[in-house]
Amino acid sequence: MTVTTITDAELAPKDYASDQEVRWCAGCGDYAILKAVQKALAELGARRERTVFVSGIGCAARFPYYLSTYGFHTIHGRAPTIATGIKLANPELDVWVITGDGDGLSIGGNHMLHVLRRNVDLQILLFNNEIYGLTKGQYSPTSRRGTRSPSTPQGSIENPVSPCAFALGAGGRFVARAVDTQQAEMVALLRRAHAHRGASFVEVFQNCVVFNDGVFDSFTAKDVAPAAQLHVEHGKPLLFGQNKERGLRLKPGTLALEAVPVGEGRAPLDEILVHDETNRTLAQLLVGLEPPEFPVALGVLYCSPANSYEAEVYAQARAAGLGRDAPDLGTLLARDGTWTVE
Amino acid sequence: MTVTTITDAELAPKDYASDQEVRWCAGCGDYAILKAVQKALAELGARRERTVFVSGIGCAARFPYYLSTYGFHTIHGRAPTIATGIKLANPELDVWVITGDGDGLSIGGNHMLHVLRRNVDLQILLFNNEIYGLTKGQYSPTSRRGTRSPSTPQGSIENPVSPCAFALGAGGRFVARAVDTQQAEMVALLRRAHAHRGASFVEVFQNCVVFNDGVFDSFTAKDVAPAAQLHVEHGKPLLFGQNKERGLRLKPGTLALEAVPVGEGRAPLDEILVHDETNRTLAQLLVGLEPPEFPVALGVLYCSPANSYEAEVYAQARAAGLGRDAPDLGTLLARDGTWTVE
Amino acid sequence: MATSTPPRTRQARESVVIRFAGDSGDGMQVTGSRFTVEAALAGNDLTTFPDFPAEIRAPAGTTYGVSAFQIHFGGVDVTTPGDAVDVLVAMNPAALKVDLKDLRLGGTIVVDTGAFTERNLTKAGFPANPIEDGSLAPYQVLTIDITRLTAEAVKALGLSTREAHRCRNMWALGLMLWMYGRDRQVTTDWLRRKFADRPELAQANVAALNAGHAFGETAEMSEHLVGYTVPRAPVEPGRYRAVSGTEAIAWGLIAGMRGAGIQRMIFAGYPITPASLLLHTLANLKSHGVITFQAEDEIAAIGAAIGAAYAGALGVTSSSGPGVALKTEMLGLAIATELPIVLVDAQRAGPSTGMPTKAEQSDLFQAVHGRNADAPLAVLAAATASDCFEVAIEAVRIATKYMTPVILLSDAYLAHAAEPWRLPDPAGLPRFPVHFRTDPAGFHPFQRDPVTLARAWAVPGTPELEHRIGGLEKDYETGHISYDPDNHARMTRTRAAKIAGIANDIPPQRPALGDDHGAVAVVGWGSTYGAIHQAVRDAREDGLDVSHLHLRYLNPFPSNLGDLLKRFDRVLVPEMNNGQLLQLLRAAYLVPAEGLSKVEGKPFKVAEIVQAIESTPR
Amino acid sequence: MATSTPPRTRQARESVVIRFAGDSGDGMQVTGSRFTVEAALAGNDLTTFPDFPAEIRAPAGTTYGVSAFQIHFGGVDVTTPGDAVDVLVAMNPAALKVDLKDLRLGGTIVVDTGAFTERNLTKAGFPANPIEDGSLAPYQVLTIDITRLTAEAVKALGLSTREAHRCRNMWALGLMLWMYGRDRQVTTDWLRRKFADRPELAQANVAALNAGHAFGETAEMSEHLVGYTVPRAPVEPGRYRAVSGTEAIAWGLIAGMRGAGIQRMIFAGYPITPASLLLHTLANLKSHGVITFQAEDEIAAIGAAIGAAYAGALGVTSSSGPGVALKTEMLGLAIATELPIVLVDAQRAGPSTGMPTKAEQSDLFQAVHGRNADAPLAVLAAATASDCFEVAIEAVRIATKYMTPVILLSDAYLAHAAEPWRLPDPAGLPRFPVHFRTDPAGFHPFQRDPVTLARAWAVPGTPELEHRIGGLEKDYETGHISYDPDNHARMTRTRAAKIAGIANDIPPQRPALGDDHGAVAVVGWGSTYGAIHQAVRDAREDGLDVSHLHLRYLNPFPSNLGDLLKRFDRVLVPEMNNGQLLQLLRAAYLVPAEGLSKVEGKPFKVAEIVQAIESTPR
Ligand SMILES: Cc1ncc(C[n+]2csc(CCOP(=O)(O)OP(=O)(O)O)c2C)c(N)n1
Ligand SMILES: Cc1ncc(C[n+]2csc(CCOP(=O)(O)OP(=O)(O)O)c2C)c(N)n1
Ligand code: SF4
Ligand code: SF4
Ligand SMILES: [Mg+2]
Ligand SMILES: [Mg+2]
Repeated sequence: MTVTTITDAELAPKDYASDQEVRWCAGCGDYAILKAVQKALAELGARRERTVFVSGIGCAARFPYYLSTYGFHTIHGRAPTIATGIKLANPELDVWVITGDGDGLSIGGNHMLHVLRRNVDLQILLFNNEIYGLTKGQYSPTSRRGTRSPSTPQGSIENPVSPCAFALGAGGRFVARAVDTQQAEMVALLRRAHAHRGASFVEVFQNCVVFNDGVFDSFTAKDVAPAAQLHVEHGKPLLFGQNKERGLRLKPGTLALEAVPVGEGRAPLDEILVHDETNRTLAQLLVGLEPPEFPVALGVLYCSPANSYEAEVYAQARAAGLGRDAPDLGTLLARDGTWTVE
Repeated sequence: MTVTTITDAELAPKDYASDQEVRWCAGCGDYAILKAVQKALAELGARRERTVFVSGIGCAARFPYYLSTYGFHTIHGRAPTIATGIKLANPELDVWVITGDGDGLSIGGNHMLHVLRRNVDLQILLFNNEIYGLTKGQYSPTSRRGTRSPSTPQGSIENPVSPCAFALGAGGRFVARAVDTQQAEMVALLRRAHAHRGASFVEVFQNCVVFNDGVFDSFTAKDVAPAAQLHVEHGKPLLFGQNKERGLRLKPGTLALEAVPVGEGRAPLDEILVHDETNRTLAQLLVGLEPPEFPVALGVLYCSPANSYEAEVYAQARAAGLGRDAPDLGTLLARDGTWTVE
Repeated sequence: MATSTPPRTRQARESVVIRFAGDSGDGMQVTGSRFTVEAALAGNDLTTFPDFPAEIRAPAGTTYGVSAFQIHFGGVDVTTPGDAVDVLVAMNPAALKVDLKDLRLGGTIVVDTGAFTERNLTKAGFPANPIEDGSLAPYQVLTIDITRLTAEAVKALGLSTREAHRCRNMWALGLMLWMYGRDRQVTTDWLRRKFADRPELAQANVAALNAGHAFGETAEMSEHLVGYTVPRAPVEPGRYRAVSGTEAIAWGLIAGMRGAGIQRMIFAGYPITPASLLLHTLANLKSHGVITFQAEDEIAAIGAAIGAAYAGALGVTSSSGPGVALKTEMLGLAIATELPIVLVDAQRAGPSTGMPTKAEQSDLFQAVHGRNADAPLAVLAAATASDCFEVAIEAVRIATKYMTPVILLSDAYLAHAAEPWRLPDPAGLPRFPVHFRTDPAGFHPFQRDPVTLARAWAVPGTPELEHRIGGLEKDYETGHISYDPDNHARMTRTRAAKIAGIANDIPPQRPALGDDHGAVAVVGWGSTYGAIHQAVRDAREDGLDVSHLHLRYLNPFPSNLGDLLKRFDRVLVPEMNNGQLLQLLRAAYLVPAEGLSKVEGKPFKVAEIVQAIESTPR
Repeated sequence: MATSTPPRTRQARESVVIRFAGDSGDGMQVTGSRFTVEAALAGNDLTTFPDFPAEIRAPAGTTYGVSAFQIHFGGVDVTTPGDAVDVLVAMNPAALKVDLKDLRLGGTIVVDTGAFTERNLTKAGFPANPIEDGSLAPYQVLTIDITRLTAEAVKALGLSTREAHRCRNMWALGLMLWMYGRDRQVTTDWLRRKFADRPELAQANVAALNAGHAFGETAEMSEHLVGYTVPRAPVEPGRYRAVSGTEAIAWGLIAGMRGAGIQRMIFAGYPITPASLLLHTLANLKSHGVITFQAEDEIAAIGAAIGAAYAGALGVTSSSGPGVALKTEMLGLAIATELPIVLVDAQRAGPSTGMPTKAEQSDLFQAVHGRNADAPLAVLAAATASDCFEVAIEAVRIATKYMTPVILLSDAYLAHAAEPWRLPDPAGLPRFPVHFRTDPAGFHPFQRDPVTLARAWAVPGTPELEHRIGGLEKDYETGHISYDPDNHARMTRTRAAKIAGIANDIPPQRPALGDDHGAVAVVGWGSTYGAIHQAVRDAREDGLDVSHLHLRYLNPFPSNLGDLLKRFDRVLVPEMNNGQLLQLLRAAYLVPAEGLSKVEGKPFKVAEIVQAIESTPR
């Protein structure tokens, strides 16, 4: 077998596009995410032949078809399981999982729990549009109470699950959030997710123009965005607002946050919490913040690296002899005692 | 149909025992839990005909056979789904779910997430023995790293999931913990779980004498118990130790707890955190405490009631006409327009 | 073209097939549905066939974004949406590209020339404009700038260009209503109701409708623009409505619940194409005793249905291929615990995700055989949209009478296809009241009715019947867990005998058409009914000795089926799969049946079946 | 009893069936396994059948806590664990209660009278002591106070009463080894190794073993205590070992991986009885290139296997009934994406949870038909423990050569049963190297080998072969998503043809015994091999014209099978299910085969099959 080594170093974002026509609805947030991912791949110098995108089923899950890397469009909710198998077979591959709020948290919630807990080295992007797009608009487990949909004509009465709260509860070690249209932020975030060894969980707020248009307007609309978005950065105070004029501090004597004006005659800067992305409790507080009282926290909310699952699997297997000259089959068959009939 | 109303008011714990021989291994922690549940039922004056125990598969899941109530031993991991169907069909029934760490958090993790999120009015008891008992001792998702088992002869390399952390991340509104052998505490806890409208999640540390004997000794063994167990009570300071001589406080300037000696010349009592079972962040901190640095938190860690799922379902359905004289079938068939051929 | 003609006389047609085709955004489904209603009101028999694109909202102008609606209506018994299209209304080049192949030679094409722009032609992949390059010569082409004419018709109302553009479909509808002499009143009223909030839109749509109609009435266009008459069909007198298979199943389940005297239906589903429609339909019927539950997945959905059945409600779940596959383990539990649930399988093309919007009949093996261990249950299939109603009632009857899960097979075609339906008299619907066990004397949960072999339905809440059930084998005599070898054999045989015994409680198989013996039996099941029926009718008219047998009961088969089949020289089994009923019939009766398999994700054409009937046996 | 007898001469026996039965805690499995080794070393052919209680550790002394181990050994070709037991060693009353029914009339019972206490008798449900009340009159009863004799034998070693008690099984083993003139040396060595950390336990066990042996040698007990000789079996010369089906599958998979030239096996499983054993076995074989993964459920397990296959490893998963049911949807994905995985199904009694520890062959329908849509795959079954090795290799060969999932059917009996196995020469094992695609020229993922119709295996990491696959239907010519009707038909037929074509690549069916034509063909599959074989042998010895056909290939069938079956007047199909192969054969070949079904969760007896062969056709 002759393998030509191809250097992808010079690839541009467009080189990560496949030859397939993109078939989301015009205006769908998925387009912006696709662009951001292509840009991130280019910036990472990702080698196409070593990169695999694995998805479940849904509008989001069409993603792999539009990339020039390897891609596997699997079945509903199960992408993490297949991605795990890929990493176990070949830990050298760079594997991304693309999922939706239904795919990843309704039918696929259990696999999400376990892939996070095991810390398989994957980048998991969950496109949260708070709706089932592909099946034409039923509410999803992240839909807000009151969501009217074909299956909830009188409005949903369920408590939505918070993807990031769930990921933290599941033991996720990299939990982050982005908005579909904020390309620069998303690219930076994807690079961090990629750098993280282990499972990186990224929730992307994605607008479904057809079935849930504007559902994130309360914090993504241009006019409210500065006041309604908190872009966290490790080691920096948790400030937000047009001029970073507001901040978060611990409500004295409690374990709850409050949003306060910062500056002269207001809360002093040193009362404002400094983001510590290794603090799980802080992350738990941040993921719970919601407008109008609070801004929505975006960026890397939690990051606390540890060995990846497959690294540990292989370390243990190697210790047990894997990779050394495999023992002769005859030896295997003969162990535990044989006898000879003449 | 003539229904004789039976008053169960006078039933004793033994009246909740079925005629079936109990078939756990001698010394299994499940026996103690069974006793505690029977006692709790008696104290609650539970009516046998209105009480249903639903379980999945596992040693734990044999539970329903040993009670004189209605019981449904379903399939592995799916008890919450069947329990949900029962409550939807008849919200009047008092439904308990019995599950194990494998049943409830390995194969059944997704249903656990959703039943908690929806807040179906169930008492969910998860017997955590950190092992698969019924299938003869494989490690489970709650097994500690290093656990040697038939499927991990060199020791498990997975990060265990914390049942209570998971339940909180899933949006559970009643999260509590008990030890199999502490009958009085467990009975009290079960009564609280029962009183809670919505899904109550109770993790019971249960000793599997055959496959994982003594795995909880670090905090349940007689000699260490007082120092290694923190029995929380709403409104009371978080004290532990033989003479309540130690307590938990917030490490100044951080979002982390520390265990400190309390009293004269030590931390003053008013620095010790007071348990507030409605504070999710506190609960998240408590569930993460582990010996030897910390005691294990037991009791009602979190309780924040809201409407149960089925209550909302029926309220909405009634608003839409359910329960009023059902419209005539002819009207239904004729809606949206008909025509007549003479 | 512009010569003046005398008031034209209409030509007569027995039946006509029209296909409305355009972009997903062009409103073709509404257009087709409105035409359907007007044709039905005029007394025609009819069948419709909507064909959606797989994408949610594909880019405008692309071939894969084409949405079509076909209606076959006439003065005769209409059983299929029609093999070939008589009139193709193509609202853009992509629609012409995709749908032309189904137009019969000499058929009529109505094109909106306003949509045949350079850009749209390119998107559709036409190297040259087909209207101009002579490639449409085999057809009668009516080139009309519907875009412009619509814009003119609504100009006065001050709509945006986009809003005005969206009235094109009503213009086209108006023209077609004129062409077949159908009324516009009901549609006009409907538009007024629909756009009650935006009267200017209502007015614009009505104006476009009227303009299209007037165009037909007055245009001096060409000899191709001809009006037709289509007579009333000889249908039974009565009150009618249009019904899709999905609606009919929803109502049939409710009628079944009432027939069984059960108070509540718990319908638990997880969205999946094309099964979701049933969830949507039932979600609006709470006042009829229905609680719908959108579960986290298909396993949870059937779990909830089983839990509901255990608690004494009618437990129903529904899905399609991959989702039904996920329910496999739970079906085993329902079989072991002998609880009555109904699973509606709206079949689609596979394997795996396959072609989700396309119809197939390929879940039969899965329904009959697809479980671990010996795990029999009852399987029924609906033949037509209106048959769905009766079959749903029957599914509830069998489930509750025999304490068994029942799989009701429908498909992507039936789910959407609509036809006129004579409303049944509610008072005449079947009654089969269930008897919940209440008597504690000698009770155990696996006590059986000596005739049906059904176990007792003892519901939590009933005093003194407290008991435990589960998936472990149970003792025949006590209902307790049992590992006894003989008991397991007995229980296995009893479960099989219970299902087999249903054969004594269903009507013997009768031909749907033709004699109960002869040269050829064409044996079908499910939505192929119409095509087979018409094919057998045609063949019989050609003098062939052929009968149509259509199976509603696929497990167990009717008790006389083997004998019946043996009375034919040849048994032909057309199926939209690779030969599944074929195998079951061969296994059951050792008849050398031949298959006719079509796996293209779309219904049989009548001609395909006629040809197979006429061809010599292979 | 206590009269002095001369040195007794041994009687000769062709073959013997011993069952060791006692409480779960009594070490019966170890006892039986040690006897097995000694018998094998003495040159006997043999088959064993362990029978565990369903409970993990049932209360001591209960009937449901009885654990048994049966061994059939002899100087002849031994194919089954034996219809009837010759010697029952009953370590307590419960064991006697449960196992007596399988003892042949006149058979020998060895009871430990020390365990026949009031308490134990009550627990076992004996109203009176059966040793004393005459109810054992039809048998030869050896009443020995093994408890006391063991205690005496180990007294010197200072063990606790409990520890001493636990040596009883070695005492019983010693006696049985004496009875059949078998050696103790290997067992003595084994005990020394096993208890290396606790030499006093090693010594005690050896002392008990020797004491039991000496008791036989010297006891002047009764005429029932007789020694026997059992000759060597006429087995092929070679190097042998004992092997269980589980071990053989594990090694066969590894041999298959090597035969295919694949570096790595990813075995993903989720514990379930009796499939877990394979996970346990492979977890210890990392040095042979195996990575085991205990997934969160069965769906995740097969998902990981599919992912592994996609990435170029050998993907294997295993489960039993309910777990296999859960894999249904994923199997469809593997079929649609045409990826090579092996699914080992260790069948158990169902439906649903059923009787988890008991064997059944009832997942055949599920394996062949149990998926949504037309979704063919290859199905193989192993006949004996040693056959498991070859079938596992063959499963890997077919999976990788045809790019298809393969289901390998085993069962709860095969998983545990052990038999002697002549070690194959590793150099002579099949080689069938896979060719991973590397050439980008003209590549697309659904390009097929013109002969096998297998698509190319193109693995991530290979430059310039980047491509996308998935569960949606793909274009035959390009591999892109396609909703084209004709393409779907073509792909459906191609998938079917690919699997059907395997029939040309497997050996034609040959009789396992008897001629290829005649009066009766007994057609079996799976673990019924031994019983059918012996039954056919017996019937042939009785002069009947009967042959044994045993199918390894259940989908597709060997290409000559239909012709072969038609050369017999009668086709009898014994199965441990309600007649599943029977239906498949009838459907495929229209042969009026008859079923012989046994669904008791335990293997056929030879006599049951002989009787069916001899009975007139129904
Ligand atoms: C087993 C199975 N169940 C259901 C479906 C139908 N289905 C396809 S996508 C989807 C939900 C999609 O929602 P989400 O994951 O949020 O993705 P989105 O379309 O919103 O991007 C469902 C229910 C399926 N394909 N397979
Ligand atoms: C679908 C399915 N998969 C696997 C099994 C096998 N199984 C039975 S119980 C069990 C795990 C039990 O562990 P846990 O829930 O912790 O209960 P425990 O026995 O420890 O009480 C497993 C894997 C099964 N019965 N069904
Ligand atoms: S339905 Fe929504 S999520 Fe799907 S492609 Fe359209 S806009 Fe995007
Ligand atoms: S195996 Fe463990 S959990 Fe199961 S019954 Fe025995 S001691 Fe209890
Ligand atoms: Mg979504
Ligand atoms: Mg456990």
